[in-house]
Amino acid sequence: MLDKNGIAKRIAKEIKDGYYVNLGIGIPTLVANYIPDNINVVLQSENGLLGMGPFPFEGEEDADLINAGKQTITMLPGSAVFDSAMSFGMIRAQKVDLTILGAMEVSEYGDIANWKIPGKLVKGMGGAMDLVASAKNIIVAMQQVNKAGESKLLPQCTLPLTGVKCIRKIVTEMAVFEVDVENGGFHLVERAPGISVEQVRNATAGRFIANNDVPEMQL
Amino acid sequence: MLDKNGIAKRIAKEIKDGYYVNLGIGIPTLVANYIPDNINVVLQSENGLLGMGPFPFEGEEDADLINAGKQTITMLPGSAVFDSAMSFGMIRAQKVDLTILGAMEVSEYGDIANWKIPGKLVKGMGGAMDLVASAKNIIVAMQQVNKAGESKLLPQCTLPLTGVKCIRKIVTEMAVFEVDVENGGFHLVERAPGISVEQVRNATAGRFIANNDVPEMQL
Amino acid sequence: MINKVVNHAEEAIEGMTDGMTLMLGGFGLCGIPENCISEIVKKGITGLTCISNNAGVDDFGIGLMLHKRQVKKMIASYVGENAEFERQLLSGELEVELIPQGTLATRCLAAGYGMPAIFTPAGVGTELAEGKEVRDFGGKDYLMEMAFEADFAIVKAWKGDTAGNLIYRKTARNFNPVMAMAGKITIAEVEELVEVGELDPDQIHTPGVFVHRIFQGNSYEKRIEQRTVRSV
Amino acid sequence: MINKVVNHAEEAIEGMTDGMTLMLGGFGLCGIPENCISEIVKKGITGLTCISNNAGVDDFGIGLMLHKRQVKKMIASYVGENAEFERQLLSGELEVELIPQGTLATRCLAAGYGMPAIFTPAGVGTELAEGKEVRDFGGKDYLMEMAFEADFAIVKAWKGDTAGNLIYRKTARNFNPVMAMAGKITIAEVEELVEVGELDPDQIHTPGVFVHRIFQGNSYEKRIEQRTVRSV
Repeated sequence: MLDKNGIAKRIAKEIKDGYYVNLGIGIPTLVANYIPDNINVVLQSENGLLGMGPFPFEGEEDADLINAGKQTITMLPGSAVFDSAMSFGMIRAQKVDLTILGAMEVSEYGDIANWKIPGKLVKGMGGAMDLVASAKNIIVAMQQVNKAGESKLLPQCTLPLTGVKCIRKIVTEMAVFEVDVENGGFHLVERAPGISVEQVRNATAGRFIANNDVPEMQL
Repeated sequence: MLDKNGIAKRIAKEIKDGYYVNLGIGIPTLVANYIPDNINVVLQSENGLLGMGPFPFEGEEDADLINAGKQTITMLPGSAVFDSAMSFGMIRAQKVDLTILGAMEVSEYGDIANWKIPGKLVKGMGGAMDLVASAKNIIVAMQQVNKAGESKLLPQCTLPLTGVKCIRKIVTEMAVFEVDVENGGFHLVERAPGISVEQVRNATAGRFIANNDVPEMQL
Repeated sequence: MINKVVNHAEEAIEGMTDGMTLMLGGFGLCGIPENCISEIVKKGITGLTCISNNAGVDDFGIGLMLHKRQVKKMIASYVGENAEFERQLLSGELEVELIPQGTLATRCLAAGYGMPAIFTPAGVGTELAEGKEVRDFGGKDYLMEMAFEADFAIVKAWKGDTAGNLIYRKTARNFNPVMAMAGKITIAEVEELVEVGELDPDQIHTPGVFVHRIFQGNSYEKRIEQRTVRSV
Repeated sequence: MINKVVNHAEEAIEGMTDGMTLMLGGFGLCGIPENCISEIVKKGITGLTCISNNAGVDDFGIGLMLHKRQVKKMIASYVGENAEFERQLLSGELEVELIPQGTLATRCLAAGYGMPAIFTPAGVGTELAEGKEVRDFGGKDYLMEMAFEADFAIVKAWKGDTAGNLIYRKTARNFNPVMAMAGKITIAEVEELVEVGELDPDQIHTPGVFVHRIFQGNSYEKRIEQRTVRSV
């Protein structure tokens, strides 16, 4: 069973040299800590920055320099600042190679719900609807089950949708899945260390697909 | 009868303090020479400049600084450079207060033709179609008759149109007209010095409207 | 050049009346027009529709206007971090329209560029698509979204000149340039107001033609919402 | 940062083949990618569709490609000043599509911003509207125009860094930024190529994410089409 950092570490392996990457809030933010030193990756922050660097040292915070999570950040050499229209322009035009974000639910057809719970106060979708509708390559980072112990990988989402047929890969504390958005199904491609196929199956409510021999993930 | 400079001089009187103005090629370019010193006007060049200044002095030409007529120009203090999308964005959004351009024909409903003569080589409309379709305030500067002596103020245009129902004012060597784009008609509002209403009427093929007492223009 | 300078926020918001629609630049508390917000609060203008990516926090930004119940409707992409906002929303005092961040930005851009509508894939297949035209281009569905209209757009820039040309600093740029283009009247407050000729024409983010009134603000707090640092 | 540097124009146009669609930046002869044009002429790639505001002059710019009959179709807003162009057009060797300058720019912007189509009033009621969807928004008619697609976009900037960030100089900016965003592969040739960190992040006109290949060009002629001066 992976912890949050384990999930982030596994996702980091999906990042290739030369990628522009957008990291959502939560576990996705942690992914930045595990990007290998030997590849060049540029982080996009949808409030208008390419080339996001680490948090500043104490005393070097700049109120004019924040990320999409409103945290103080730094810029790396070669950064570029732009306005919100251009930021989402490049997202819609698929100039960002990989988007990593969290989810409340994902359906076996790749639908995602991560912005609204009926009856609870809704804070808004921020840039999530633009990102999921636009990106060609999205990885969802999330827990396999919710706090009530119910699977978040469902035949269909019960919560209001953020986007449809857009999620093709999911990494949880138990497994890595590829989503078959055409025929519907969570295809188990890797197990977390010590986790059996049966355990994953039991924690997956939607259509579950697994070959005989599912490898354990390498971290 | 006005010469080209006279037409430009008369048009310059339409320019008010605080106007952003786009000047087309030909007579409209001459208008810049007659803008009074006591008003502040900014010239827009649709290739991407606000704050166009006069031609440079010999030896100070800059190949990177031209106007929409591809002439070398200068920039005044307070200028701003932008790309072609923003340039036509501000034109479409009617941020430019006044557009002055030439025409081959204008109809009594304010249609304009100024880009194409069938059978002759067509060079293109450049920015003219965007300007006439977008601007709220357009003045056409042109000769009352063509080289064959035929009126260019017509019941309807014979040449392919550049835009429809968009011209509300015309200044020629003989007169100033307001165009009634709803009911159709060239309303004579000023005569050039020494020109009679009858002379203007004879040089106007479209519906001609004149009050009893049409003043002579003040230059 | 045309001079756009007004003396202060009070003069800048002249003509702003109850029930108007305002655009306010900024992302979170970064790059928000602090001086104009203070003045609107002081003037007590009410019944406002505010288009802004966020709604401030309880005691800063648009939160100050919410606190005085000046906002009738909020159009934003994300409105967390604001207890008074929640209270008004739940009590029905406040109307809220949540729209995707990119849609928000692009609807501003559309207004500034004289385009009546745009197409975006954001929201297709969700409740956001209800009542909207969905259209297939090249096998992918898009929603048609309309350009915004705003009586006033209020933006914050770093530097500006008397002709209204603006330069923003770092990620305080965000929504400011697109909103600056979209107001019937656009107000810019700047940290430093300079004479024409002092800004490089190649480096202007917002050309002065879009700006109607400009003034040098004062006492900028520039509050940080999430102060995050790394260890040495 | 991701390094986008290639050694020269020859390497930059690798993969460009007969029949492709190219966007070429510039307005008249101002801000045109001289080095890439020379290389395309040298390579003799043919059957090209060129999207560019103008078609150069007889012996410069796209005129050089026309002279070698490499252009099958020209999409432009204005094509005067070119005798060879006229000859090929009249003889039927060359296909020409003339479109309004603002439509040209905005169709590039649409491609770069992932918007499949835009609405513009330009051309309403003219022969340009034939076969196009006309739509009323708020009592005014607009044409729906589609985003461009281009295999290569080739732009010229003043300065660029190894990450592909670009800064343009004066009105040599023109169509370059919008085309830079619109190519499946975007090539930037620059007068001065610098290391990352040398350009101010606030002053980048085209962020490097849009640029796939960049090189420092040489021997820029920067020809002036209409040399106009005032008397002392």
